[in-house]
Amino acid sequence: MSTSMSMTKVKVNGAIHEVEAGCTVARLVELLEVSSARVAVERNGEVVPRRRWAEVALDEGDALEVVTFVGGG
Amino acid sequence: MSTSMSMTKVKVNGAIHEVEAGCTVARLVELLEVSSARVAVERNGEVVPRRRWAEVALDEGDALEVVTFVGGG
Amino acid sequence: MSTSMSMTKVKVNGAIHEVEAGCTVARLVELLEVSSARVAVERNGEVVPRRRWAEVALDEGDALEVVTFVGGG
Amino acid sequence: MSTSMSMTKVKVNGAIHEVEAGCTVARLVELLEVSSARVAVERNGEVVPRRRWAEVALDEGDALEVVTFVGGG
Amino acid sequence: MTQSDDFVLAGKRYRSRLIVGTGKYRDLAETREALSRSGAEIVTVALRRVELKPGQPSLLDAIDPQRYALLPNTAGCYTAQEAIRTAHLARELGMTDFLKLEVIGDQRTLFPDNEETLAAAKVLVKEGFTVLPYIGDDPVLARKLEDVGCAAVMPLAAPIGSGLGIRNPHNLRIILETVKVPVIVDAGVGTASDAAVALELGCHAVLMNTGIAGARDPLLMAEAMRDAVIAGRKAFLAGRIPKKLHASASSPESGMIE
Amino acid sequence: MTQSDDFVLAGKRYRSRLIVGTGKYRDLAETREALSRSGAEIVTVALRRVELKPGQPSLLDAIDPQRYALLPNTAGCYTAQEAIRTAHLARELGMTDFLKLEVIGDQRTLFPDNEETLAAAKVLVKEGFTVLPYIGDDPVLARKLEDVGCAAVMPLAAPIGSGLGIRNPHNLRIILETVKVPVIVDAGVGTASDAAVALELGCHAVLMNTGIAGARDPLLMAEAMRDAVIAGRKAFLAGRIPKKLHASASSPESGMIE
Amino acid sequence: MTQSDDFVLAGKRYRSRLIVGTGKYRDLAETREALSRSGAEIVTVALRRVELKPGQPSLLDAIDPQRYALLPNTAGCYTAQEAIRTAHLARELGMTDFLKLEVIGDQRTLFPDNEETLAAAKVLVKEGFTVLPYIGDDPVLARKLEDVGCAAVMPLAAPIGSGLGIRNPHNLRIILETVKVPVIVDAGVGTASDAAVALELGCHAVLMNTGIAGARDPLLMAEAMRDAVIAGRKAFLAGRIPKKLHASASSPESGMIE
Amino acid sequence: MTQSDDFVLAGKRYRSRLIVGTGKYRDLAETREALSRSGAEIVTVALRRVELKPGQPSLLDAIDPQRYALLPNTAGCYTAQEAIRTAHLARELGMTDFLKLEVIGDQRTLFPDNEETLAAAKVLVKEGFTVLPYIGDDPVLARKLEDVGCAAVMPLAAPIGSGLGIRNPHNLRIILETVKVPVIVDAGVGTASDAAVALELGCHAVLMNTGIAGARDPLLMAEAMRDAVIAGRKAFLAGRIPKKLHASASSPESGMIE
Repeated sequence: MSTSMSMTKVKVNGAIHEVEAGCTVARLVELLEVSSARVAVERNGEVVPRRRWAEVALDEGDALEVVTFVGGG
Repeated sequence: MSTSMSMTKVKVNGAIHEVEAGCTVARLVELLEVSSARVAVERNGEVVPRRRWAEVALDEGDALEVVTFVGGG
Repeated sequence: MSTSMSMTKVKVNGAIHEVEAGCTVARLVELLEVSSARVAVERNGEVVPRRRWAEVALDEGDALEVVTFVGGG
Repeated sequence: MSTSMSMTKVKVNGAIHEVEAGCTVARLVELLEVSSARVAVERNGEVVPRRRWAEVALDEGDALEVVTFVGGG
Repeated sequence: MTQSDDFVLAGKRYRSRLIVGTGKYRDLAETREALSRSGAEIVTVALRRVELKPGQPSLLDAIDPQRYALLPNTAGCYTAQEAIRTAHLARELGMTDFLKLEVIGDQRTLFPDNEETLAAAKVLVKEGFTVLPYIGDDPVLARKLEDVGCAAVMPLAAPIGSGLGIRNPHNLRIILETVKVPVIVDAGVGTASDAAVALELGCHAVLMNTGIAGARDPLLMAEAMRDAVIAGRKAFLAGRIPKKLHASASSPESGMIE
Repeated sequence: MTQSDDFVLAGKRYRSRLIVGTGKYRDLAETREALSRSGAEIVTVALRRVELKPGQPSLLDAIDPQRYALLPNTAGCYTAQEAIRTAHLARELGMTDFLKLEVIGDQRTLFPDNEETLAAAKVLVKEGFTVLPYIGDDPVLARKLEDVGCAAVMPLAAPIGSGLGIRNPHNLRIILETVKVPVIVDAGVGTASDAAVALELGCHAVLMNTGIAGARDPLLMAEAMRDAVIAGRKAFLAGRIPKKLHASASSPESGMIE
Repeated sequence: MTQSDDFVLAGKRYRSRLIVGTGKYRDLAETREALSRSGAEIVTVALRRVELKPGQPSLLDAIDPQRYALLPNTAGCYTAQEAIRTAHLARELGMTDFLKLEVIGDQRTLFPDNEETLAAAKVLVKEGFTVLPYIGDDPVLARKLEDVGCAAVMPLAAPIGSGLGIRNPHNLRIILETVKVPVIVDAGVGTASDAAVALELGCHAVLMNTGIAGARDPLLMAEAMRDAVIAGRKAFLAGRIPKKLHASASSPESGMIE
Repeated sequence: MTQSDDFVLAGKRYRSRLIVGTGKYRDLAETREALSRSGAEIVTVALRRVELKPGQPSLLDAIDPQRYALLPNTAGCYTAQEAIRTAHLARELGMTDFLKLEVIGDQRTLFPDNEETLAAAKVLVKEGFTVLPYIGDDPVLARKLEDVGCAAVMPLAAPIGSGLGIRNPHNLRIILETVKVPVIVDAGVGTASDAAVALELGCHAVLMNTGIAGARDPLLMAEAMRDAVIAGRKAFLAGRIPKKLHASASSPESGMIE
């Protein structure tokens, strides 16, 4: 995720990331190199359903949570 | 509390009583022959403070609760 | 166990029985119609081992206990 | 309790003591400087009653226990 | 135990850590005597419709207001609203801001409705009441009630009148670690040792009614409870010995005769 | 509680049902004060070799013989024979026939050797001792000890000095149903409520030492135990309410405002 | 026990009455094996931020979705709002409406905030979740949660991870009498007998994590818990003998030799 | 749990740690089936006068000698002498040296006469019996019985047939620390969790009769007890988590969404 003129700053799991302008959720998940089948994504407090990942583009300042299941009781 | 033309019907502790028109709370307590120092009176869901008993007149259909302390845990 | 001149009185499990004189333990067990493999016999407070049943003759007044296993905890 | 020709060796509470020959229990208790009213004495496994202290003389090799009450539960 | 071991509740000091109810006694004479023997300084009362027959004896004849602080309860209320209404009448009647807030959630067990209790407590504290809420043994709720300004929390030891004693000392301990206001065990005490246990855990006081009034000899039980509360408090302050699986001799292990 | 609720032991009457030991205190002053605050009338003492140094303070300075009955023990004895020998010395020393018979069977737990205890009891009763045996909570043994003439039986609540409290109230109850002599709980009481429980079960008295002497503040704990024993006894006599799973209202269920 | 003794939850039938957590195991292999030995068919999982490092092992590799139903929890949430947000993500991720609703009220004890839990339950049930709330052992709250449509209630036996076992069986019994939905004991089970006790009381299932994962040998403990839950359930169905103070001979009392 | 976790008694190895009695069943068919479901390998039997009526069914028809080791008891004996006489007959009858030595001291509670039991044990061990004595939970007696050569000790958990469960786990623990022979809990188990607790304490086996035979559904209870004993043993071997007053999270405390 190199910086350039047409970059968008978003927060992913609390840390700032820069992605190219127009980056979708689907693309973000790909860039994060996480197992896409095993994460869910929330954008600004709302779940982004998996079927809409390809169409939802990120905006400057978006707060994203990318979560998965871990061991718990 | 005999019935007459100028009587007012009120409910006292769930039972209908007829009192003369213009009867005050103070007068009602007297008529009930309960120890006035040991009761509190609620009229239509609001406490009638003792100092106002003499000035509050009952209206037709008033619901009064006349309560006292009893043994309890 | 009919009574006759040559009878011997013994106590079996607390009740008086008459057996012919010379009756052995083996014969007694047979007369009692109990399963000989499943009883043990005590004579006057001493166990009579099964292998000696055929040779031990009862004496007048002998106290015999004929016991078996029953349900218990 | 200095040593001399006419001394008798006794064991008191597990330790050897030498007393003059003819020493009585009463004299021993005095020598031990313990409160005589607050001890009991056993000689060779038998209690020496207080009233006999003055008459019981110690023999060579006697085992004496001089005991008192202490705190206990 | 010095004089400073008073029980401080809403800024007032009390010598006794036993609060007693006034219900279920045979008559007023027994009530009066039981209160006296219990040593209590705070007594609970319920509020009910006056009986419309002249010459009824009054509970208040049995309770010397110089000797006892009245603690009206809202027993029998099932909603915050009913409890608040009852509280208003009690204040008018008792000339006291003291209130045992009790909002019942289940008729059979008389367990509190903790949600309604909290809602009522918020209102009543704002109205100036000294609110002592009867609650389940829930540390989180206890903290919320403290936060809204209750003067104490009163977790139940067991169902009202059940006599089961301290069912869950662990929760009481956690409540004691959680709040700074006094913790008063309310309901469930069956016998003297139950009361002592509550104080030994560190609870600040005990409230009971049936445990005394329902005993075969209520007057003697009132004394027993008084003594037990004192004993439990002293034991708490005295610092009990730790529990050990094995033994520790109380008589000296040396100096045995041989 | 009328004056007739004395504790009767071997034909003598006592007001107090608390018997205390004299071991493990910091010094004689503390011993004296703890005894006083406990209200005890019977105190146990151990018998040991006198220290052969002049000027030793004596336990007996701390115990007013007019006020306390001495109950010598045979602590530390592991056989009937040792216990009998100790008993003889104790009688000579204490001018008393009272004896707490204690024959230990295991050094680590200080559990009694019940067999040796019974053997010693037989001899000592014949010799005129008033024998109070420290035993396990064994109803059959208790009856045998009663049969041979012991003046009471003293089952342990828990190991000596363990502070574990009444480990097995069922066995104590069965012992109480089994013997007619007094049942004195001996050993294991850790705090005030434990003592109260013993009396509430119907036990006639409690004997303790470490529970008081080992507390952070022994003098205050002595008071706590005194009060707890009184409370437990009163609760026993007063007849506690039965235990119920569900609730029973203490305030009237009728007369609610509507 | 016939085939009809299935555990029915939200309309589905399960053979096992043991629900297990997946936290605190040494590694995924141990997790997988422990789940297998426990016999569980429902397993809880937590939802957390994914670690942004490639190649992380995933819990889901250890859990065969054909074999286990996932029960996501909202552990770590302190408000209704947080829990609802977590629930939404969990549903998206797990393709399941199952939810263990957990709203914590106190960080040190992990006791639930019952008020927030109820608020969250109302919303989530409306949104179509199958809500299984973790709660205190409060019968009134349990009924409210049933009333708003929760599929079960899950009272704690003792604090999460404490291993204290069933602290208050009385309250569990009252909850069982109060609600018709399944009662699942959640949290506090320390060893096999604790799990058995829960089922013997009539609880429908048990949920645990630390009791297994924290044992010295988690795999063996998983088996122990599986067996204990089965044993407890059978004992409940078999109808235990009543408790009696006295004895009842198991061998015949007649026919003795003389 | 490896194959080496056999229960070793008097040099023989058993897979099952549950020993069951054969009394109180409805009929022999029920006896046979209950034994089978319990998984027991050792079963107790009593010895009584044979009924002098031909065609009586025999208990031995219900017990396959290839599958079960017979453990004759001396139930109903009140003296060492009676027990020894019964033992002789049992040996003759059962072709076994196994003996559950039971000398009763009290008819109502069926508590053992520990003194007579010890006297009988001394004789019977010398005569070659494998003596398993039923005793009170007395560690000192247990050690004496081990010393005279008993193959195990069998302390009662509670009175025979009472179903009260493990009344005094402390004493069992101390017995376990005191002797090297197996400790078998005998009598008093009421339900599955009681059996599990015995094994979790470290006891080597459990003997029961009424707990199964007296249940509403004895066959199902036999299974419950089998499973509970296995569960308790595994939990003992697995090493349970320690008890803590406070909580310990089972889900991760980091990685929360924000």
